[in-house]
Amino acid sequence: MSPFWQQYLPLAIILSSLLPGLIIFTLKETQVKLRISLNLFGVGVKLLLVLLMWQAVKAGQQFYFSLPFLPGADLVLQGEALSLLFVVLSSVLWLATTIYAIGYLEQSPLRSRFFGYFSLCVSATVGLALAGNLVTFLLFYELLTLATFPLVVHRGTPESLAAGRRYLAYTLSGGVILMLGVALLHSLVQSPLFTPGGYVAAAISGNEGLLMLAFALMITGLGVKAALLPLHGWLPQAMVAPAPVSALLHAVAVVKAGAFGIIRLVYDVFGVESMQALQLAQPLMLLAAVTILYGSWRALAQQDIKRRLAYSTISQVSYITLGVAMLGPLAAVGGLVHLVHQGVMKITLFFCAGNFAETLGIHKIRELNGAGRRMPVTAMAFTLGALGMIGIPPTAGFISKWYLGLGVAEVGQNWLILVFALSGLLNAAYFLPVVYRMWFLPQTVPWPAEQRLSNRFETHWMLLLPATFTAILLLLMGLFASTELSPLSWAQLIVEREFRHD
Amino acid sequence: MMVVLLVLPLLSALFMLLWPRIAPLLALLTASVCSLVALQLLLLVSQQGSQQVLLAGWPSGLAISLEANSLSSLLILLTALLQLLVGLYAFATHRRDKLGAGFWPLSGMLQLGLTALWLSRDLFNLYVCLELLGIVAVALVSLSGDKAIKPALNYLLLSLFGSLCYLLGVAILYGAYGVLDITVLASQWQADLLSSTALLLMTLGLMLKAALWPLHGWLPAAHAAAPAPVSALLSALVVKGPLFILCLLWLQLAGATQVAAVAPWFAGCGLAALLLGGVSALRTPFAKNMVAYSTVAQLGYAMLALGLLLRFNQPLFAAALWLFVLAHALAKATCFLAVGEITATLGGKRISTLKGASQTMPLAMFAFAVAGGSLIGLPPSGGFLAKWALLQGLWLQGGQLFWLLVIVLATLLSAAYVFRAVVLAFNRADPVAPDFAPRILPQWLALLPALAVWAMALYSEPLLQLLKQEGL
Amino acid sequence: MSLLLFDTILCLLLLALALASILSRQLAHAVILYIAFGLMMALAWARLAAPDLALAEAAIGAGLTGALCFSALAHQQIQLKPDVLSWPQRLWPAVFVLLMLGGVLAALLQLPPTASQLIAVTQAGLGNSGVSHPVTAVLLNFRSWDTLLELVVLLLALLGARQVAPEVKPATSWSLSLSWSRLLAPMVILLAGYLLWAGASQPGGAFQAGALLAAGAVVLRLNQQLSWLSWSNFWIRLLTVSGVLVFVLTALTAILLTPGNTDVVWLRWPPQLAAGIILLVELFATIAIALTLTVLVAGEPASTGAELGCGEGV
Amino acid sequence: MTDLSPQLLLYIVTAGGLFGIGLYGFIVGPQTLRRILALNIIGAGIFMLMVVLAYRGLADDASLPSTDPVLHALILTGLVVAVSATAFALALLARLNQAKAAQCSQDQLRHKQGPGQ
Repeated sequence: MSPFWQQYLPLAIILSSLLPGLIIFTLKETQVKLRISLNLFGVGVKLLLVLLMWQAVKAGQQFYFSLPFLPGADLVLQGEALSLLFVVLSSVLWLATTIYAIGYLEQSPLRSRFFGYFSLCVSATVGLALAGNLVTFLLFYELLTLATFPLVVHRGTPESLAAGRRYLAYTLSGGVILMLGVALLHSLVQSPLFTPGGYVAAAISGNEGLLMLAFALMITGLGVKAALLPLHGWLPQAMVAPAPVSALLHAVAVVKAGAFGIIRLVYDVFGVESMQALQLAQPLMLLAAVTILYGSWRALAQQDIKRRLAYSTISQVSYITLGVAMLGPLAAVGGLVHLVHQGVMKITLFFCAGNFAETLGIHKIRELNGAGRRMPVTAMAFTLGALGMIGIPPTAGFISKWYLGLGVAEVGQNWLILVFALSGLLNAAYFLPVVYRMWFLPQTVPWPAEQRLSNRFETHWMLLLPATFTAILLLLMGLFASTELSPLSWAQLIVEREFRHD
Repeated sequence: MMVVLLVLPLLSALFMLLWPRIAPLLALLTASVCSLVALQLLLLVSQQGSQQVLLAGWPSGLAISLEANSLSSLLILLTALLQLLVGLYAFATHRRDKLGAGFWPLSGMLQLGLTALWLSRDLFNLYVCLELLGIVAVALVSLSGDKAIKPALNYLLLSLFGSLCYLLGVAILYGAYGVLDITVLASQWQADLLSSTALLLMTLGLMLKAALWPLHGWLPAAHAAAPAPVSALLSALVVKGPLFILCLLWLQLAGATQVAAVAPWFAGCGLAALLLGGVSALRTPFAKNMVAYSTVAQLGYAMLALGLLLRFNQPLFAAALWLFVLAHALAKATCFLAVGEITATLGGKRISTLKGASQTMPLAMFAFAVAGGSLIGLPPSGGFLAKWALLQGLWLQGGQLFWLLVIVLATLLSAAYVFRAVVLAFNRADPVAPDFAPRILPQWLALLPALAVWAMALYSEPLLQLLKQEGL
Repeated sequence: MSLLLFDTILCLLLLALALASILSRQLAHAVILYIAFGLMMALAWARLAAPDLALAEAAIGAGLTGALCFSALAHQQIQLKPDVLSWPQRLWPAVFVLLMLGGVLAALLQLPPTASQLIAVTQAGLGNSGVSHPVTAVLLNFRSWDTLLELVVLLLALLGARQVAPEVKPATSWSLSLSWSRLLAPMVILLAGYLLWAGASQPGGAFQAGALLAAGAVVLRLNQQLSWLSWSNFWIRLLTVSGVLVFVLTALTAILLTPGNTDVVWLRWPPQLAAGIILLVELFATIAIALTLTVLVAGEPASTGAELGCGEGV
Repeated sequence: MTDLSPQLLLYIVTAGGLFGIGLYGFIVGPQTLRRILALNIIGAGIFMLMVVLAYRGLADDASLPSTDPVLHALILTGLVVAVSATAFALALLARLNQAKAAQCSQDQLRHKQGPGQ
């Protein structure tokens, strides 16, 4: 592999969705075929490029692309193990979501705009994953906000506009605070490349207060997207967006951007030693634990399917934060792998919720009675996702929770076991009744708004296929966790590299 | 090269007066040639350092001195490019918008006035430039006809008053030192009552002309009443002229004690402009007024940066100051052209006219949003670069938490007014129907400066270096 | 001592006229008082060894501005009732003005009594400037860039004013003034020519000459003469811009004649040609100023039959 | 306190006073024409200050060749600029009055027609 290729591969991965997206903006509504082919072409190219990079990174290579930007902080794209974890996740899920969105939005207006921003959104996510330093990360973090906003307000109804306003208010405030933090850190130590083990250690003495302030500012900024406790308010409201958007927001793009940022911050900016030296881990852990319980508790009370899933997201994303904040290798594996697992599981659940809403008009949980018989495949996928969320073997969710549990034992924070147990119970309490209703309760009232979307399947095949695909994926990730191709082994590879310097 | 940049717009404006028919052609040609020459000048200056000329070869003090440093040449280039762009836009829309034939020679004179101002280093010559700019700006505003007469008259009177205050200051300084050349004056400067009074009078006049808070009252009405291309030129360039002189005075002339006394006031005015201008932009019901109030607010950043620069003498603040000026010029040109295009097509001047504009006029709305991103300061736009320099400076000065908080608030306010319009544009319920088919070319033209301001990331490093060392 | 007394009275008169102009109830009174103020000002300047400026002030400051204000009064169709301002409306500005005035006066008292060193430099340069009158040398050689820009400002004022000019009904001419003005015109032109010529060595020059010419033209114009004097006439346009145009073209030609970097030799008159150049530039400046001022004061020749104003809305 | 001769002092204070009077008139107004006059008075005050400054030294020092020609030139330039600006302002004012008059007569017309309908 030539150095030229190595240099431009990260850029190419971003452009593979950005360019089709920009072209799509210019297309007319009627150019359906061209738009779909462009979309799928972009996805295909991106997957291919990501595969190439994955191969190379596994073999120990690094990718590096830079443009001059600010003094002391170039615009850097870097392909290494951790970024690739997120890139693979978003590319694969982008494939699923694109297909789903094509089916979901068939016949609805303004699709060019939708798919244009959809591609921009994925480009920003991938850019965020590949960002090689904090300034680049900040750039893509803000771009992600801008690209997702039109998707949130896509329906253009008063509720969606209100949700959009709220979303912006939260994320832009978060962005500004993150910018403040990044600027502060930059003024102390510049913004070098993300390095395993962090780069602030040399500057600690004498700057403890400022470093802690920078950390707090950045966590606050990232916490908005990661929906950490007092900053989660936008997320349940953003549910008014179309189902593929919710799926993308929750599973991949936005909340994961926050979680991924926290991972970067803890491991590659501050590093385990500095985190310990500055005693930053404990508050973060506490915050994550409270968010986990709070999200689960609130989910329990929701009657709307998507809102229940939204609160579940708030809870589940904080598992990642918690795993990271524990600062132990095993917990880190748990947190990292949960980034992938939660993404796949949550997207499955949202696809299914979208299917129920589109096909039968179901929005409330009590309307789900007997849905399992009408839509067995969707219900099956939903069940798998729910079981995964609770953490029942052999789903993917079990793997992440298992490692998180091991991590607790390893770092000796035993009170966290209680948190996990309680949260697991709550998870079961808000997911199992849904599953029970679908399969075991008879249908009592007619479906609110049934549509016949397909003669052969229970719903449109483009809606069914992505849900099935991700459901199978989450099962496979659980079953074959020990193989070389699994996210678990990749997470272990990352953690090994992160903690190697110890 | 300076001669070409000065004479060409003037000559072409004269020919436009004689042969009005070829005016648009001549204007575009002139702007293109000037852009090229300005680029050449910038390259020359960045290679050989600043170029100084004592006009007509008379000894220093007697002659008017011109200086093309990197900042001046950058501003000249910006002026020429924006003239070209706005000229193209005006050419594309002048029939529809009934922009009179008067626009072309006036825009040529505007270019002359601005170029002369960026180059001049002579207090009285700057006064003549200021008057030229003021009158040409008012004449341009009054192109709008009856609705613009009142704001134009108000603008003219205040602008004249501002110039007279400046002139009194010049007279006092000449009375005290007997020179007008800024460089010579700087070498003889004494910080006493006389020079302080002169400086304050000049500052008062210039703040009035630059619409710096609290003397900004005339701006929203005048800029909103002008035709779209004129508003773009006024907001992007004309208000920066007096600001430039203000910086020249305080950075080159004023003594240390004077600077120390005035710095907090500048910063405070900047703060007030940012917050109150932002709030006004958020509350006004009219689209162009919102953009105009945003100019008031954004000039607050420049004031704030100037105040901090005077206070801390940190080169990053100089960079921030001029980056704000450059980024705002580009972004505001887009804002006015885009909003002008939308309101002209959708027929209305309230912000509610923008309802559903993301469907009816997606390109113009996109342009507005992109420019808005720079006004907010989102990366990697020019506005972000400026804010970044400001933040870096503040952190390096030991974390000025109060000012940091102000910047956060100002950012959120600007986000609020930009997205107030953008959210409305995404309203799909009952979009405002266009009066006639939207035209593509003007919308693309409106988008161009916004793209340029977002591309500033790509040349930020040389730009920062250039502006940091210059700082005037 | 008697001189000081004269000065004191003059100054008090100036202040009183200015104050009266500001405070008078009727606008027409204010304008008349302002004109009187301008004339007194001219007197004061003559007293301060500035006769050329006094001439200019009388012609431009008092005469032209006054004429302009009167014509504005004539156009003021609505009779504004004399505005009565309440006490606070008068008091607070007065307090503010007094404070500011105090500051400015305190500073002005610090002014040094010695003149600028530039006088000596000017004298030294005079030999190469092409003219013997130092003010003309400053205007058209040492600081000719200012003068060029100033001509542009004048042109711009004309453009702006033309652009917004409302159409007005022509004032009916007065037969006596008509016959007078015919007599006046050649004299005015002669006098203006002299002033222009004198500018090189004595007080006088383009501005005074131009203003005088304009005054003559305005008188003729108010009596329906000179109808060819209109912006739509190409030659009038050409002559009006000629002040700037000839200036620039001459300067460009001078660049060609002088070796060296264009920026450095810009506006540099070759010493042997300077006198001719300055006279040329001044001549056209005079014509342009005269035309500009005429059109500014008298407006376009009225197109007959245009019924405007109140009747329009019916 | 000051080194200026009584004569100069007198004229300088007068110039300052004119500036103040003009300033007051400009702020208080209320008619636009009055504010334009006030601006001209301010301008006259400033030019007078410049004339006095140019005259400095001449009164008691016969060795000086003349008054300061640079200041005189500046004043001439300033005068022309001032009269240009005034002319433009007055033109704007005339247009404003005309528009007002048209508006006013329309309103009156509507008022008259109103009860008849």
